[in-house]
Amino acid sequence: MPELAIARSGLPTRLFRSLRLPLNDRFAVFGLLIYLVFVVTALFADQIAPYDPTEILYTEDYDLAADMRPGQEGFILGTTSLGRDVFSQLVYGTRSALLIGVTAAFMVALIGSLVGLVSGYFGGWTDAVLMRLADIAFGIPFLPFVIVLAAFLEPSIWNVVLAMALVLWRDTARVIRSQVLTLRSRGYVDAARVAGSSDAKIILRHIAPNILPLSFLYGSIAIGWAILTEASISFLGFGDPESISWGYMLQDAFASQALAKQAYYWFVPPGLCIILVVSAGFFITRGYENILFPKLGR
Amino acid sequence: MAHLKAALSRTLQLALVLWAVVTILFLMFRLMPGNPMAAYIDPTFTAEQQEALMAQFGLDKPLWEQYVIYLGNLLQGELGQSFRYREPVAERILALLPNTLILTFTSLIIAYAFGILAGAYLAWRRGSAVEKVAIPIVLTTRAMPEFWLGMVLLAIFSFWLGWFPAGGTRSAGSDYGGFWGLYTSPDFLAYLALPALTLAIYSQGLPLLLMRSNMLDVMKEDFVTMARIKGLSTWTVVVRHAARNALLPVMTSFAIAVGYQLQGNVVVETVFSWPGLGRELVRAVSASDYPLAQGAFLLIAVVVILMNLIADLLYSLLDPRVSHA
Amino acid sequence: MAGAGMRPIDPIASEPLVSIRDVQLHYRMGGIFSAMRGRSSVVKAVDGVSFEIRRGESVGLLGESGCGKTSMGRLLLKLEEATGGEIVFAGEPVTALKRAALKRYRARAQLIFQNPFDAVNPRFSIRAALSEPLENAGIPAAEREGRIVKALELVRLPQPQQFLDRYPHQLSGGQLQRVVMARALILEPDFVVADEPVSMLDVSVRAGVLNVFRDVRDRLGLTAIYISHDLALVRYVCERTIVMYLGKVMEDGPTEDIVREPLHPYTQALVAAVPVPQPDQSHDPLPIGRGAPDPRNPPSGCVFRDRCPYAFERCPVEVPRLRQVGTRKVACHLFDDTTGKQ
Amino acid sequence: MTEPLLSVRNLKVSYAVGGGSVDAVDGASFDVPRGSILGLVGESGCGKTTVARAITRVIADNARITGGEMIFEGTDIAAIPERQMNALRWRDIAFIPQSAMNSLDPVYTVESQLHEVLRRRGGMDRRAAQARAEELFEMVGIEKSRLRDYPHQFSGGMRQRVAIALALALNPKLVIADEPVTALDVIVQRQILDQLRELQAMLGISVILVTHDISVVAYVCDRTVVMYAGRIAEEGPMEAVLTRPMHPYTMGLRNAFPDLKGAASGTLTPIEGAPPNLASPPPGCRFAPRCPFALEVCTRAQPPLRELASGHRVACHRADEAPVLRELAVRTETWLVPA
Repeated sequence: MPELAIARSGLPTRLFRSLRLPLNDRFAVFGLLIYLVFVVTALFADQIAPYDPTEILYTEDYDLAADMRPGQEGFILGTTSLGRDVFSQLVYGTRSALLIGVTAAFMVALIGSLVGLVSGYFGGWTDAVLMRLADIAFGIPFLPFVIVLAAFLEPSIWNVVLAMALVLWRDTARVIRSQVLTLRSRGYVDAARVAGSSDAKIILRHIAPNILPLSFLYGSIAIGWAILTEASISFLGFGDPESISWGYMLQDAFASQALAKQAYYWFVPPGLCIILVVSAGFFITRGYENILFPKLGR
Repeated sequence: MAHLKAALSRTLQLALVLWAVVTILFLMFRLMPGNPMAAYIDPTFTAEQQEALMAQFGLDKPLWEQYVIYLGNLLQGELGQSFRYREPVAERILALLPNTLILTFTSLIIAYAFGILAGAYLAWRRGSAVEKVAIPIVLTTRAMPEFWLGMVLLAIFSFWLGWFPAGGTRSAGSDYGGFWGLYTSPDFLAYLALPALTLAIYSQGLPLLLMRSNMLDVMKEDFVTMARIKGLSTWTVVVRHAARNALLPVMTSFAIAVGYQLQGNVVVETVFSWPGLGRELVRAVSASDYPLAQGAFLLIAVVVILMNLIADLLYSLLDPRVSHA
Repeated sequence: MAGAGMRPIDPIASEPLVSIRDVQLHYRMGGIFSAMRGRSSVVKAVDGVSFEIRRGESVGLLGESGCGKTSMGRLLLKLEEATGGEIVFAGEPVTALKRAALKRYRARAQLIFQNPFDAVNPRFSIRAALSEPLENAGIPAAEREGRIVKALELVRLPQPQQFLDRYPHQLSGGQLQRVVMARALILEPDFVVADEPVSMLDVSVRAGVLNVFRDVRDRLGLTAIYISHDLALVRYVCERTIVMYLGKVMEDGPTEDIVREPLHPYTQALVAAVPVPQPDQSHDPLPIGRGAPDPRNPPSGCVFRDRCPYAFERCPVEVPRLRQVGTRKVACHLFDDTTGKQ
Repeated sequence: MTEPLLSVRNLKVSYAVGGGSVDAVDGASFDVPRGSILGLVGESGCGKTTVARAITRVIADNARITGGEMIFEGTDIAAIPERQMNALRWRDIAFIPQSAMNSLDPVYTVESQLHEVLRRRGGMDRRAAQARAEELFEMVGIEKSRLRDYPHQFSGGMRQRVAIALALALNPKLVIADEPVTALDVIVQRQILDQLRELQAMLGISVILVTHDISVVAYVCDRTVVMYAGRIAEEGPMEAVLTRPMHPYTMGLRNAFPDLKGAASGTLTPIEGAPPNLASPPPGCRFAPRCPFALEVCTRAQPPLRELASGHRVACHRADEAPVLRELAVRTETWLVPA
């Protein structure tokens, strides 16, 4: 019998593998590709966008370049009523969308996973207190909360992120907790205790690796939520005036009578971008679910 | 008896949650940087006039005293005076509540009726071409910002085709005479159509996906296999056994969806100038009208919490494993 | 004291290694909040169990599902905290063990799990799974591989080297259960609790695992508790049997005596009900009434009385105490001195 | 001997797994005589449950009956259209599942589930159905006041009785019981087996009892079929198969099984190795890799099922030497190293 020598791979590789990306699901791969495109766009926004998104542009005749139709005067997607380049705004919007989406999702997944882990593993009073906190978070109307917080604190994307993290951890925490409860009742966790392993070791070695994909799953759902929320907040006028986001573009379009003017190019592109990013997240999520909960799939 | 106790304990728990939310709300509105009245204090006011105004709204007292007064007032249903309208907050928001509830329930009932049927159908036709096309579409509708969907529908059906009015709840000068007269008039329904459709399109995904995945789970249960071995008709197997069991969590999700929808209404009401709670909240926050914003927020929170409770109770009522423990 | 004195045992060895005194494990159903309002729905998984195990003894813990046998095993390993009573191991109260002392105890007392596929983390190679106890016991990395191979040889896994880098799903149930056994034995414990170690395995491989268990126990002089619902298996492994029902001990004595002449009405029913793989069997009616044990709502007095064909006035009023009857102990009013024997 | 109620001939069932397919049942042939209990015994994965389900033709989504005949009262029910088969289900062939907990619909009362079968499949009206439901409960020994209870309100043993009542509702000719007592404690197990035997004798029906436990077979069955790795190893009268086994696998199984009535010092002997992976079964006899008596021919050719005594059939190349092999098989040394 030949020796089975499996090389021990490095930590990053193992971490990547433990995320168990759903690479055999066509939709999930499609989602990952969309993400890739948007990430590249965000990284190279300076190179891709022809103009500064906030710059007020003029035509060669020194007229204000407002209300340009797509293609007119070389503006790919036209200009806004203030004379800003729609395409450039769209490109830079990718940046704030991803920034908000990823940071908010990271915080939500992190807080939720930690709370769920501690709550589920230690149980008792810790669990009771943490779960009552989750109940309270469930009692807070999410969007109004974010609006109020964003309006009272300085309107910045970070306050939007903070407001989301303060509320949205609840869903992740509940799911992770119940997963931890299941894991905790697994024989190998008892086996580790009987083998003399400490709580910390058990959590790190036996429990955390098993909930990591679930955290990632909830993270990827939260990306979508965060982007949608930011869009809503900006649309209502509580967004960060400093940064150009897709929500801001939609607000600008709405306020500039885009509907009456039939200026589809003002609100269709940013809307489609939001849908693409968010649904890409959903597709990845679904791929994950098929791996984590194979019973749902065929 | 045990159920009554369980229901009572759940109610108690949620009362605790309500108190916590009320307190968070208080702190949020009182601990904000700056003078809450800043927007309403005319720079020409003298110091005395400013203080008198502060006293009028009870803002001159120490924080804890304000808290006690606030709680006391809440218990009496007293939500204070709106800065902007100079009228009781409670009256104003209660007048807006029916508009919001009508929009919410109309859209959700449509969404659930469609979602449950379509979800059950897709589960039954699992693996078919219909399913392969439908699921990504449903996921996409969940990925749309509601207000954007509203804008698109407005652009098409109102501005382009001119089939529906662009915003508000009634045509100028129309009078319907009484509550029911208003809510059943064709004019009102025309105004309701687009916002309700927007919310329904956005909301149908949840019951649809939930119903579908529950059905897929239930159809793998032994009792469904047994129903087939019993030689029961496909209709009986799918509807009486699979769908009936899959429906349980979907029904309870309805109550929770009402809570979510109320939050989502904030943007859609703004797009369609629908005079409801959400739009009022946005306007109050923009105008720094704290008592009004606080009242609207509180009312939404109460409905959300109440709906969470109803979801719980509904579940224990509908599931014999709980109701006949 | 006939039974206990039958075997010639030297005084040091006859001192009990494990003493269980009036141990209880009561679960409160419902959350903390319902308990705060005085709503008590208590399940008595283990309710006042007492017995002693001498060094080198093998005791079978026998009973139906819900009788508390598995909870008893978990209490012994401190996987569960007793809500009352005391467990003493080698003179030290297990119930009070903390940190370092608990770690030392974990090296001396071990558990063999019921479901091998659940007991080994599917993400761990066999090497990693067996390293865990060694790591915790502070065995230097260089020595571990040797110990692992030795332990696998002990449980008769042929060519142990070939298994080290495999994962649980690549092993058969029988092989994996041997790995689980090896993990329990790797630190050379004194005391092993085996919780239905073959109930998940197919009949044809069961015998192999049982034989290894018997063999290793004898070779290492282990003290063992074998938990099972199957009297035939207990008989194969243990010289003494403790019969439990709804959290209580019903009968405790030499296995052969129990098999040949069960005293407690419950044990009688149990022995009569065990099917045997022989064609010519009596189809006599079972000496038991209808009714099913409900751990949440046990009858008053003797917990078995609702199914007992011999129950009389005393049974609902008084909980029978475990008393010595010949070679064994029985908890039944039929054997009260005042009533006389049957 | 009269014509059997059911004759299964060369039944094949395969599962689609991954890209390929696995033959879970590979040519099973056996008879179910009228008015008797047939024990279908084997270890996990041997195909016994698949055979049982194949007879109802309600099988897993990824499974397919790929060959063979099932002659039920002169009709090949493997070949009839689904509509005709569906008419037969429950009226002629009923089923008792392993776990009655999961096989009763949790949201309906037991009464409503009895009514469903009696009215929708039996064509009874409300009143007749109610009378029959009460009669059935009496038959299985449950008070009729419990008809209005939900499944979760019954104990495990009671639920199994409900499952029996359901199976008998339409007076079927054949009842297939798939591990009906596996999840139960010994005492309840014995009670249910007694009940099953009693009702079977009273109604004169045929029962196929699927089990992994030869002591259950010994307790209630008249005939037995031993399966191994998707094939029939041995088939015959229960007494003959258990006391004079002709297949080495059956012999090994006997050795590995503890016997409470046997000698105290008996030794159990395992069969070394594990059943083959059915995705790539060994050529020839599937038991050969674990068989201490295997010859060269066993690894090459599949042994046919041969009738060696009246009604006793074996699939083993060395079946003629069975008496000698039996002598050897009781010795532990024989099984230590597989040939």
